Parts: sequence; structure tokens; C-alpha cells
Amino acid sequence: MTDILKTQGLSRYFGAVVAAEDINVTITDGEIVGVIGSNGAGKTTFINMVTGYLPPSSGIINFGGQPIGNLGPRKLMRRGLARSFQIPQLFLELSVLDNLAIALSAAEGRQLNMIRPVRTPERISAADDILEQMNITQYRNEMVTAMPQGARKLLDIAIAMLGDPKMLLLDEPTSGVSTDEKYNLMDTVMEVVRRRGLTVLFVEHDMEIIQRYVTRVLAFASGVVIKDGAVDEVLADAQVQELVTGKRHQPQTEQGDV
Amino acid sequence: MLTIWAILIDGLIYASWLFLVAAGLTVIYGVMRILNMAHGSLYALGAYASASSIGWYYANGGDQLWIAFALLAGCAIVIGAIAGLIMERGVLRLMYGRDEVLMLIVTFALLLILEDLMKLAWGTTPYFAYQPYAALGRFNFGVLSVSGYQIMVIGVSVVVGAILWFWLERTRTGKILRSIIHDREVSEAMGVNVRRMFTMTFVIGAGLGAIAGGFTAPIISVVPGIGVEVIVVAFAVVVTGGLGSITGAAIGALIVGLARAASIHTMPQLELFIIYAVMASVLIFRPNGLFGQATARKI
Amino acid sequence: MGHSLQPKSWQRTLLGTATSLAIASGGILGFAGSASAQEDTFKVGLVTFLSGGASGPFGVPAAQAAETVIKAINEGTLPAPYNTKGINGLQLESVVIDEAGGPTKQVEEYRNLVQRQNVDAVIGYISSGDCLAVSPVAEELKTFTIAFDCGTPRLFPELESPKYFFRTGLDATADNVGAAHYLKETRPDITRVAGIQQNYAWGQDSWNDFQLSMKQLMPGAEFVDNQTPQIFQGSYGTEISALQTNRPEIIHSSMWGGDMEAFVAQANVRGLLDQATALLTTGESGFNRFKGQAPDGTILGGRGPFGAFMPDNDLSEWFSKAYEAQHGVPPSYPSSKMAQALLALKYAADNSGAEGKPSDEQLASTLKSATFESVSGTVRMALADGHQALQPMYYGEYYYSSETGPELRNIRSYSGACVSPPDGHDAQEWIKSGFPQADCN
Amino acid sequence: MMHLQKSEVLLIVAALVLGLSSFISPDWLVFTSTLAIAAALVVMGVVMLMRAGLISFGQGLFYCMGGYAVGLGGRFLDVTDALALIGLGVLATVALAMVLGLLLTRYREIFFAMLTLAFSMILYGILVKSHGLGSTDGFGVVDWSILGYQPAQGHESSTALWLAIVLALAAALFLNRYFQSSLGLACEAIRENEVRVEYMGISRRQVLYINYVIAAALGSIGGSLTALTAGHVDPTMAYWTISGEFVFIALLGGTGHVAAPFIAAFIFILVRTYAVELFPNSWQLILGVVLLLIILFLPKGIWSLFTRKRRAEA
Repeated sequence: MTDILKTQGLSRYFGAVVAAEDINVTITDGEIVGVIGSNGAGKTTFINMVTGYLPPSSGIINFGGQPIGNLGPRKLMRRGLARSFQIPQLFLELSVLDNLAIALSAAEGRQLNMIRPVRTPERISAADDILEQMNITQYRNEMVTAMPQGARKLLDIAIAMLGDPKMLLLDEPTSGVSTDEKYNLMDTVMEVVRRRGLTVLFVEHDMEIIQRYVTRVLAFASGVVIKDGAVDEVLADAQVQELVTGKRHQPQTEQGDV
Repeated sequence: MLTIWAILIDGLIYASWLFLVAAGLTVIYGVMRILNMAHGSLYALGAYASASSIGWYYANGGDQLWIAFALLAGCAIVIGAIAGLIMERGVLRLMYGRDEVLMLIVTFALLLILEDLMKLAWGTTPYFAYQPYAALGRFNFGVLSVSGYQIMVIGVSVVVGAILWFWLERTRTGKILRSIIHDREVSEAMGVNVRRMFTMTFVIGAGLGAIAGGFTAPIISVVPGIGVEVIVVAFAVVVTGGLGSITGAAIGALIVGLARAASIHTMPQLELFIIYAVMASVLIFRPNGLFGQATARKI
Repeated sequence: MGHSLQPKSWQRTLLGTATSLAIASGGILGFAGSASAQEDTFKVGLVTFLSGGASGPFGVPAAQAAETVIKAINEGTLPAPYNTKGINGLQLESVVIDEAGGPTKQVEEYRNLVQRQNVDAVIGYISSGDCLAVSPVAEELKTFTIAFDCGTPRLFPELESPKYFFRTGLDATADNVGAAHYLKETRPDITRVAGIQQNYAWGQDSWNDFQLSMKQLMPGAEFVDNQTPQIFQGSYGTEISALQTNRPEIIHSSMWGGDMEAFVAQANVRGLLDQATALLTTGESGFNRFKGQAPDGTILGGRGPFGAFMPDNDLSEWFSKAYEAQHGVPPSYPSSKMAQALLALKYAADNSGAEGKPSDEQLASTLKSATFESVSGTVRMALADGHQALQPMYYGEYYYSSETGPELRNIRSYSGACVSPPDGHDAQEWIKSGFPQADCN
Repeated sequence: MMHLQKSEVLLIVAALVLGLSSFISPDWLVFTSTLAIAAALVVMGVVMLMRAGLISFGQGLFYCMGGYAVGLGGRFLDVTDALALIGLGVLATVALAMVLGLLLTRYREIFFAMLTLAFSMILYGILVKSHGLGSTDGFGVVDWSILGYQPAQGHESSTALWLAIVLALAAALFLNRYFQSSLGLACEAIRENEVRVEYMGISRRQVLYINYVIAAALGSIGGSLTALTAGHVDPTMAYWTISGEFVFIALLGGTGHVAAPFIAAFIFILVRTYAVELFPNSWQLILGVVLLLIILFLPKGIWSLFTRKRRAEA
């Protein structure tokens, strides 16, 4: 197994505010890693830096053995690094099919063609495939505005997968999705991820989701990685419980209550 | 040396006028995100109100300067505020939530309507209300002279700027408005009555436009079309300074005012370009204007 | 904020219906409009500014003059030789169109007038750009057209062998040559001359012609400054300072209308007009409006013998009275010029020898090189191969007293042959080469 | 390989009907139609930008360049062929747009609007200062021919109309394809969400740049046609109110279909003509009210009347 993503001393400051500091993370091919941390702990800053949305103040990012610190999202996508968003980033006034067709034409590098329709038969069938895998075929011809939040999240992730990425960063895939729906959603996504053999890094607030779907966890607090390791080990850590999950005294109170 | 003094004085005079014209525009934009093209028409409305009231007063034997000034400011503010209220309640209110640029076109339609309504109300003959301008006389500096009235307009402009600053920075309403400027959705969620604030802001912005026209009326001859002429200039000042920023409007007005005065005194041929040249060069280096802030998309 | 921003379905239906109705009625109007005009009326299109900054000082006074004169023509109440009813017996009917919108739009409106509304003749155009754009179309459509006010000297040189297009006034060259003559006669000792012109073709042409004429007539004079504020700028504080720093004795200005009046008022308060005398080539339009705002001695022109410069004759006396009675103020020069154009039309129709409605050809050949009586005296269509009026240029000094009102003193006139280049001469070349063939006595 | 779509057939039929009707239409209508088509070409450019989320208050810049290319080419280069003159305008315009595009693609919203306005007004200023070109009065366009055919007297209007129809049809057919193409959709995607576009691996600036240059070329053709038809050019063509008029027409029609700018331009010119004639003193008021009603009831333009009916049927 080779390293796919490696950061060294990655930091980001906004004026005097430390958003992320000295982050050293190595992720190997095929891992599924969770990122936890309270609001403002630096998770999204970390993802934004890795995907080129935010230039780091200092530090090195290697992806697939190459330094990528100063490449933007566009070039990183071309190298196989894709992401989804906490708030789905979709083209609301376009149909679901068009959302996918644009992504597909971009993945082919034909985004500047101005004569051929974007909806070629090949792209339509590719789009239908991913819609089916994601279980959102029913919205195929709707505007994105007509979709519920869970379906939007799935479409957002589906688009991220279209460029045939090596690694996928999911930013809070279940936020804004009802409790009933979220396992369905995650099952669908993880099924596709497994079938494609992707490396996944995902930010999540919900510890049950973390426990259920990931093998390794990075815990963020105040811009620093305070713990990096196997799920059970990290969640059991006292510091993590105090700063991240807020469950420090929970076992006792639970007992007391019952 | 003479020329440098003249440039400074003339630049300041022009800047104070620009600030008066631009202040209402930038306040409305800051709070409501509406770039009001009808601002020029409100300016013209104020000018007509002031010119006709002063004309009426002097034609009926009035000779008290302070009454003339009270009429000038009072009529302009009242008519500007009423027009603003009608525009906001009658038209803009129906359009909230639409695209920013579509709102621009809505106000363009209002401009067309107001231009003709004013023509129907006041006719096309130029109105002249020179008495207050003439009465304040002039100060001589060698061959140069400065009109007392223009000095007074500088004062008015400073006072208006100070009141606006105090209102936005030191009052409760100002605090609410700043919260709307900062994040409208959050303020709405926190129980701010955004619609009422919008009405108030628009009425105040409209009143400011009308005051600018009211104080300009004694200097110029008030004719159809003066509103259209000031819009682009006011836009340029506001965009240069940064939309929605009072300080920006003031600094933008100073820069444009001084640049224009310098060009008129040294290269009058360039006067036609100078405002656009200043705006374009500021935007090239500061894409959001001098005091403007970029808004990033939430992801 | 709860309700939807989308229009409700009934609103859409309503608007759909309204749109269809609007388009349909547009079509019907189109057909109604193209029905041919009645035989016993003569329909004239009047094009003049009804909106924008030129409407107040020029467009509307001209339209008002047209109203007065057309009424009198139809009632037959004009003085001789125009004391017959109608024009060649036909009642005169007018269609008024706004001149705003630029030359392209005016070409479109001109075609609409001629081809859709079937007007028999067109009188109009204050803007030089509109005159230049419309004149070839008038020739193409073979429609008798009179430009009553526009002043560009390029009009006839650029219109090859005109047949249907006429101008019953002088061009701007005459204004500025006349102005230089007036200065030479009344102020031979001045040395420092400055200018302030609106920044567009009219202002640039005027200043050029004036400079060239001064170099010929008063070679000792020095041009110390020329300011070019934008049109309709309204406030001239900075320009006035710049003029003051250059200490001129004479300030030439071709500014017109509200701009001109505003400049005079501001320059007066700032003391600039104590230091220098203003020479206003279109100043007459402010004659009745300056009150005390223009200092005594300010030099005014009226673009020829118009407005306050109208000579005493039956027509001008009638016109001044009728206009003032109807509109409350004495006529200014744009009013006189419109009256003159209508009188030219009546003259051409009455003398065309046509039975009933005269054709465009008959009107054109009658007016060509004609001599007719007008509010400005006897007009000879002697320039541009008989298509433009040759008239004297007048200048005078403005004096005002609150008891007697405004008056003009020290009026001088310069014959048409003195201030206008003869046919075949480019205006600027003619001035540069020292006014060949000019007759100034 | 390329078979015709239904709306393409309709466009071709509409063009033929319009062209043939010129034989029986009164001359003023032929002339007005030509101007409306010319305006619609410029508006198509505005619509292209609008689909990418950009409002240009300076499309008059290219409209004016196209017009002046016709005027200057005839006057100083002795070119009299209409197509050559139009080509000249397109060349000059594209060259300028390629330079301006480098800067303008960095701007959005009101800043894009104001910068385009500024550039247009700078051209206006230069032309006003160009005394040799007649300053604000402008100058006349020479008599033109087309591929050696010199329209006989009385046939200029219909020749110009045919020329306009052919060019507009070509532009409409191209745009119809363009709007469905990858690039066309990428423009809409940029309007909707730039972040996602960038994460898809699409360069926003590249897309906007190409879109801007094509829109400029269309503006130039519209300006050239106007100049050939009206026979006169003047700096007003670059004044911001003219650009505002194009935005007005674009909103009137909506961005839904390539035919929308044409319908809107016809309606606009007819409404204005009748308003000017019937209410010479308050035609702006009428225009303003019409505009407000459209925005209020048809926020997606007149074209939405057609799509709604179709959707209701389906």
C-alpha cells in the first residue's frame, strides 16, 4: 500500500487567528478516514487546503507522491482529487441530467466544445449509471431546486465521483439530512466507494456514523490534530472526549440516570 | 501655485457635492443590495421641489434667506421621502428576493417613469432659484474667488456625513442595520424586522438624494434630464469607494473630485474621461473598490 | 416572507392576454396609420425636442410657436402676404414627434412619419447630428423637408445636389464670424480671450470658427484658455476657477439653454463677469430670463434676426403678440425660427401653382432660391444652391433694469454675405483665407 | 451527421417568411424590421452574457465599433462591400474584446456592469473628441454594394433586410447549438455556482472569455447592420443609455430561447414607435410601466409565455 496523501507542517492563519497549525497526516491508498472536531476546529480549513480552495500559510501537501500545495481545485480534480460539500454545490436552475452532463464533459476535457450538444448518448448513459448507483434516478429530469436535501447531497457526491477520482473528500455528508435518511445515504455512498476502490476522507459530526463507516479517525481541536488512530482508540481518548465529542462524563451520568 | 490652490479648493467643492449625491445611493445599496438607478430622479425631484418653492417664496415678496433655506431643505426632504416611500411600498416591495441585477432594471423602469412624471408636473422650462446662491456672495483670493454658497455646501456635506456615521455606528437602529449589512439571513432569523428596516433605509436614502438635488438647485438651472446626468457619476464614485461604505463614498468623492479638478485646470480635454479612468484603474487594483468587501460563497 | 415569489397563474393568464392584445392592437394601428391622409388637409410632421435638456429652451418653445402659427394659418389671421386661409387652401394638420434618442432613432421616426403616417412635409431638427442623418433619407424618400434650427456647416457640403431638403436659418459659422466682427468693432483693444463650450460637436465647431475668425480680424488677441464642460453638467465651479486663473477680458461661449443660463449666473456670482465680458452666441434665449443675473454689457447673439433681434415688421409684431398672448412669454429665437420655417412652407405651397395639394417637387422648386417675407424680415434662399437662407447676423449688449425690463443696446448687424461663406467654399478654409468674396458693407 | 432540430427548422421558416413578406410590406416596416433584427443581434450577445450571470452595461462599445467600422471603412479605406465592412468590424471588435476580456472575466455582478460601462463611455469620449469624425454629429455611411450587387434605388431597404435576415439566421442557428453545447451549459453553470464549476475542472475564466468575445462579435455585426441601414453613425451608439436599451430588450425577451431577442426587439421597437407617436410627451413613462409589468408578471421574459403553454400541453 502506498501513501496517497501526505501533509507536513500544514498551517493556515487568518490574521492572528490560527485556523490550522502544523498538521501532519499520511493517508494510504484505500483507507477510509473520518475527521472529527467541534465547530471551528479546523476540519473544513484542512479540507479546503487539501483541495486547493485555500492556499496554506505554510507546509507541504503531497498527493500521489507529487507536491500540490499551490494547485487550485481545477488542477487537483484533474489529478484525481475530488470533494463534496457540506452545503451541496449544485446548479440549482439546471436539470439533474445537465448537472451531470456538464461534469462529464469536463471530465472528458471537452468543456469548451461549442457546437456539439452536451447531452451526448454516451454521457446520458453514464449519468444514468451513476444516478442508479446513487438511488436518485427518480429526479433525473427535475431541476435541482425540486430535490430534497438528502438527494442533493447524493447528487453532490455523484458529481464528485464523475471525474474518476482516486481520492474523495466528503465534507459532512449527513449534515442537514434527517436521522432516518442518513444511514441509507451513507450505505449508498459507501457501496459506490467500495465498488470503485476509492480512498475517502470524510468530515462528520455524528459519532455513530463515524463508528459505523470508518476505520481511522483524525480528531481536530483548535486547528491542531490532537489524536490520530483507530476509531475505538480515538473515541475513547479523554482529551478527544473533552474537546470533541463532549462525552467525558457521559458514562457516569448514563449510569446514574438509569 | 495658484493653480494648485485652485485645484484643491475646486476639488473639495466638487467632492462635497459628489458625496451628497452618492451618500444615499451607497446607504441603500449597503442595506438593501439595490443599486438604485432612480437615485438621479430623486435628485431631480429634490431640485425641482427646492427650485419651485424658492421661486414661489421670492416671487411672493419673500426676502428672508433663512426661510429660503428652510424651504429648500424642507421641501426637498419631504418630497424625496414621500417619493421614496411610494417607490418602496408600491414597487420594490413586490420584487424583494429577486436577482440583484433585476432590481437594477426595476429601478431603471422607475427612472423612466419619474422622468416623465416630473415633466408632466413641472414642464420643460428651466427653473432658476439663484437667490440663495447670489445672496451668500463670494470670497476673493486675488483673482480667484469662491462662492459662499459652495462653501456652505461643503458644510452641509460634512454634516450629512457626520449624521450618517453617527446613525450607523452609534445608534441602536444603526447596529441593526449593520447586522443586516453583515448577514441578512442571520439577522432575520434573530427576529429583525428586515422589511421595516428596508422601508426606513430606502426612505432615508431617497431623502438624501433629494437633499443633494435641493442644495444643487440654486446653483444650476433645473431642467428635464438633470437626474440622468448625475447617475453615472454617482455610480462611479460609489463603485470607486466600495459599494455600501459611507467612508468609501467620501474617499471616492474626494479622489474623483480632485482628479477632475486637476484635469480641468491642467488638461481640460481629458475631463470627459477622468471619472471613468479613475473608476477603471481603482477597480483593476481593487476589484471591490477601495472600501468594498468581497463576499465569499458559503460551502 | 412566507408567500411565493412566483406569479400566480391568473396573473400569467392576464398578462398573456394583455400582451396578445397589445400586439394585435399595434398591428391594427399600423394599418390605420397607413391609410392615406385626407385630400383637403396638408399634414406636416414636426420634429423637436420634447424631452431632455434641449426641450425647455428650444424644443418646447419651437413646438409652441408651431401651435400659434399653424392656428393662425388655418384661420387666415396672419398679416399679408400670408393672409389666406390654410396653405394653398388646405388646412394644415401637424404630427409632433420627440427628437430625443439620437440620429438612428430619428431616421427611423422620419421614415415612420413619411411612409406610415404619410405626412406631406416635415419641419424639424435642432440637433446637427439628426440633420446630417435625416437629410439623405429625405432625398431618398423625395419628401419636402425643412430644417428649422440645426447649425452644422457640414449639412449641405455633405449632401450632394439636394433637391428636397432646405434650411431656413443660418449655420453656426455665421454666428462665430459675426461674433468676431462685433468684437472688432466694439472692443478693438482686447487682447486676452478665453472660451467655454459644451463638449460636443457644436461647441468644438463654434470655438474653432471663432478662433479662426479672430486670427483674421483681430490678430493681436491671444487665446488664454478654453474649457469644455460636459453638456448638461449644470455646475461650472471648477471651470470658472480655471478661467479666473487665466484672466481673460472676453469669454466666448456657444453654450445654450439651461447650461448657458447656469454658467452666466454662477460666473456672475463668482465675479468672473466683473473681470471679463461674456459673449454668448446663443444668449438671446436667456434674454427674458436672466433678470439681473447677467451683468449689463453682456454680448448676446440670437443666431440671426430672431427672438429679441427680430426687426420691426407686420409679421414679427403679429408673432410676438400672438405668441405672448398664447404662451405668456415673448418668443425667443427658437420660436422665431420655427415660425420662419412654417412661413417658408406656406410661401412654397401658396406659390407652387398647384391645384389642391402641391407635390414635393412643386414645393421644392418653389422654395429653391426664393425670396419670402418672414418674422426676421425678407429671407433670401441664396446659399447652398438655393437651399439655405442667407440672412444677416446680429449681436447686441444686454442691459436690465427692474423697472423697464431687459433691453438690447449697441445692436450691430452684419449682412449675410459678410458672415456666410459663398457656395463652394469650405467654411474653415474660407475663414482661413481671409473671407474671400465677403461683402461686409 | 448534423440533422436539423425542430427549432432550427422553425427559425429557417420564420426567416423565409419574414424575407418574403418584405415584398409586400410597406417600406417603413421593412426598415423598422431591419433595425429590430440588428438590435436583436446585439441583444443575443447580451443574452449570452446574462446566461453566464453577467449583465453588460457596455455592449454599446461593440455596437458602436461595428457601426464605425462600416463608416470608416467606406470613408477611408474605400471598402464598399457590405460583407467586407461587417467583417472589418468583427475583426476590430474581436481584437479589442480579446484584450478587454482578459481583464473583465475577473469581475462579476455590478463591477462587471460598471467596468463595461466605463469602457464604452471611454470610446464615447474618444469619438466625441474626434473632430475629424464629426464628433457628436457623426457622419454618413457611403453607398454600399453586396458581392458586386448594387441595390437599385428604392431597393436599399429590402436588400438590407435580406442581409440582416441571413446574418441573423446564421447567428441564431449557431447560438441554438451553442446554448446546448458544453460551453453554453458551462456558462449557465458558472451563473449557478462557480465553486462547483472550478471543482469540476473547468476554467471559469476560459469559458467566460470565449463567451465574452463571441458576444462582442455579435454586437459588432448588429452595429454594422444598423449603420448600413440607417446610413449614419454617431457616438451615441456607445453611450450607456443605448447599452441599457439592449439590456431592457434582453430582459423583455428572456434568455430561454434564441428567438426571444428577436420577438422582444420587434415588440420594443413597435411599442416605442407608437408610444412616441401617440404620447409624444410621456413615452418614457409607458416604456417604464411596460418594463415593470414584465418584470413583475413575466420575470423570465416574454418567451416564458411560450414555454408555459408547451409545458401545460405536455
